[in-house]
Amino acid sequence: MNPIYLFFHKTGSPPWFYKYSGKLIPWLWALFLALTIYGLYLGLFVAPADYQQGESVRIMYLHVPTAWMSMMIYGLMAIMGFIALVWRIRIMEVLVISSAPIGAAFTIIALITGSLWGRPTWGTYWVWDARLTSELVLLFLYFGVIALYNAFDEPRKAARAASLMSIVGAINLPIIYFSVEWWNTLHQGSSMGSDGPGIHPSMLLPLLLMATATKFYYGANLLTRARLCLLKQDHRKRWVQDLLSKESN
Amino acid sequence: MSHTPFILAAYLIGAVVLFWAAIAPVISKRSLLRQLKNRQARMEKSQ
Amino acid sequence: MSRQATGTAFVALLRRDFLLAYRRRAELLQPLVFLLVVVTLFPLGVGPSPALLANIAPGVIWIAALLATVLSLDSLFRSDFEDGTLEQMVLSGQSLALIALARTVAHWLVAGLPIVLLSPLLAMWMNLPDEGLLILIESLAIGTPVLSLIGAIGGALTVSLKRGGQLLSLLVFPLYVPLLILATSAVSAAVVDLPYTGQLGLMTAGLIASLTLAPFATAAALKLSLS
Amino acid sequence: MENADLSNKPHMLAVSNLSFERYFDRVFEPVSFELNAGSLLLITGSNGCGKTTLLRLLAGLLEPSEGKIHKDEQPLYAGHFPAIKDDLSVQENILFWMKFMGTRKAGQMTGLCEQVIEEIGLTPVALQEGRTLSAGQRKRCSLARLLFCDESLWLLDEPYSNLDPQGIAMLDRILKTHLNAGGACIMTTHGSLRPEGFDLQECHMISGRERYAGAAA
Repeated sequence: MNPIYLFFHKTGSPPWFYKYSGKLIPWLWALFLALTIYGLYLGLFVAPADYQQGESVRIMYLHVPTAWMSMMIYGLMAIMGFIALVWRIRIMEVLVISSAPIGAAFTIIALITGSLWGRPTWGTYWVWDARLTSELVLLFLYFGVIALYNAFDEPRKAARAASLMSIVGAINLPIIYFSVEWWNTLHQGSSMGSDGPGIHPSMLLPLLLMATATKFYYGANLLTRARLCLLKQDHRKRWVQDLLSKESN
Repeated sequence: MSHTPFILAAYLIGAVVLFWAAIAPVISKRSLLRQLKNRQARMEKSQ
Repeated sequence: MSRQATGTAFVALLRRDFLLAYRRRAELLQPLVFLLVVVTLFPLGVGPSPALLANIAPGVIWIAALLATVLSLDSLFRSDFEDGTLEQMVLSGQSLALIALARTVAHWLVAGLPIVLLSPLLAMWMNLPDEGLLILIESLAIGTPVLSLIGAIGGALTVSLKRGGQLLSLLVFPLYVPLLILATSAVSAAVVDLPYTGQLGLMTAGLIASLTLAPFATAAALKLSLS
Repeated sequence: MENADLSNKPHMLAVSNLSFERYFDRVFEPVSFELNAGSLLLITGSNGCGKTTLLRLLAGLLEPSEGKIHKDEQPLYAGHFPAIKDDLSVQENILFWMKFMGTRKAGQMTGLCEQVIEEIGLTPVALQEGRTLSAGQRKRCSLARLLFCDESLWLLDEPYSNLDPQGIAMLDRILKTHLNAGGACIMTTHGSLRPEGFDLQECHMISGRERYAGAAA
């Protein structure tokens, strides 16, 4: 067997993945917390308020990173789904399935923080603003993938169906975003441009810090959920039995 | 009209959702392990 | 094992679908009656004032067309799946994407085309100005095949599920958003004599894209549902 | 891979420690056998031991979780479902499949169709719609596929079920001509109905359902 295939084969074996991802998770959580604390400190206390919107722009440090994450995770699900479908690598299927709830969580946060951010300037909690509407459609895409996974009873088949749906969804995602953007300018004149033409340099640093922090959060949460999924699926297999006996005594 | 309540609400809700999404797998893993251990214990007793 | 040109298989499948559709004529009317019902609900709901109806006419007609198509999508592969025909088709060696395309074309001719033909009646009910009628028919003629093509992917994914119906609509509605936006804005632009060729052009691009890509996704979904 | 020498032997089909996992549990213990032209393999085993799963694996509908299948060409699979549309008559059904599968003699399609319906003994009901057929007639209709398709490897899932004595005799006749012509066949059966007068290999399948004994990783 050539080395690359061997590597995939080895990392593909559940016990190997379970052990080494377990070691990685604490570091990811630590990095996430450190970056978040530093980023929030800068964002909430050091960075200046926006000259137009005043203080409410500080919500940007949560809204923008989570919005980016919601799109990035869906794209990642499509890529992992493609690999899972073509090479039938079980770990990839588990990663696709474990990413979906995290992506949905980020989308929900992006939606809520977006409407809270707009409230002072718009006067209402919900305006059919281009970005919020696309986030809402993205949330339906996530619910579609999750519902499709739960509709099948055989886990491997369910994972492949969810992977195929995330690929189809990801291909349509940019088209949805552009058409909603275009639809918004059609009905409401120029878009509100809530985060202003140029971001003040001192606002940029906390934004980037928070963006990287959310990525570590995704990494840690994804691995935790993937390990749980593996345990649930392989509970009859020997490596889980050994794990249990090793842990209990 | 000060914006602080909105900022606080946004970060609070964000924190709650992120915290719950992170804790959910840990809790269900703990209950799964407990369940598997009981089943294994019952298996050994019955043999 | 000699496999005749896939063209004859395509034609054989289309002819069989027409025969089946003819044998079940009554069932063909259901999505169309549903279409008429949904459109008549709007004047009852928002009030009969002609100006208001004319304003929301493109959106209402298109949303009704969308709902009617999704309603008829569930049975697209279901009967073939349950009596084993789909299994034999997959094993026959004919390209599965071609089979998916044949089924989708048959579905469009049976469910999509009648919507296009009924649209003048709907336009009259919704008091759509005359300038918009031609563009409405054009947009439906371009759009309904896309509804069937993308819907076929959802239909193939949920064919092996018992309650696949609601899940199918949850899967395909987000994918219909761009089409709905373009179509309704084309008709509204035509009504106020604004240029609409851009929207129709993009819809045609969408049609060509889904015509070439969707059958392969549907084929993959069918193979997956059979496994 | 260890079974590299499978491909050069003149086998119609060669399977080495094949298995399939459903719900992360082996459906059946790994199976290995070879099948050469002109032979019939009978697969026996209790209900739920994965006979149909094995046939679907060989047909290519399922991907094996372990082991390898080496086959020369796509086999013909006649499963539980007869692939008959209820709204079409028997003749229309068979004509459709002949056109779809692209049989050689496109010219005398109807002539061949009459002959096939004659051989499976459904001439009296040829024009009746599918939904009016009994289980036995449906089974005969699904066996019609064996007559006009030219695949040399057949996968038959409990072909004798629902067949009356004449049907069983008919199937034996079709099977004999197929095997003599150099074809091969894999057949599953759970009951007492077994083909007589054939030199057949047998492969007994054991279900993989060991509940909590540590199944191999």
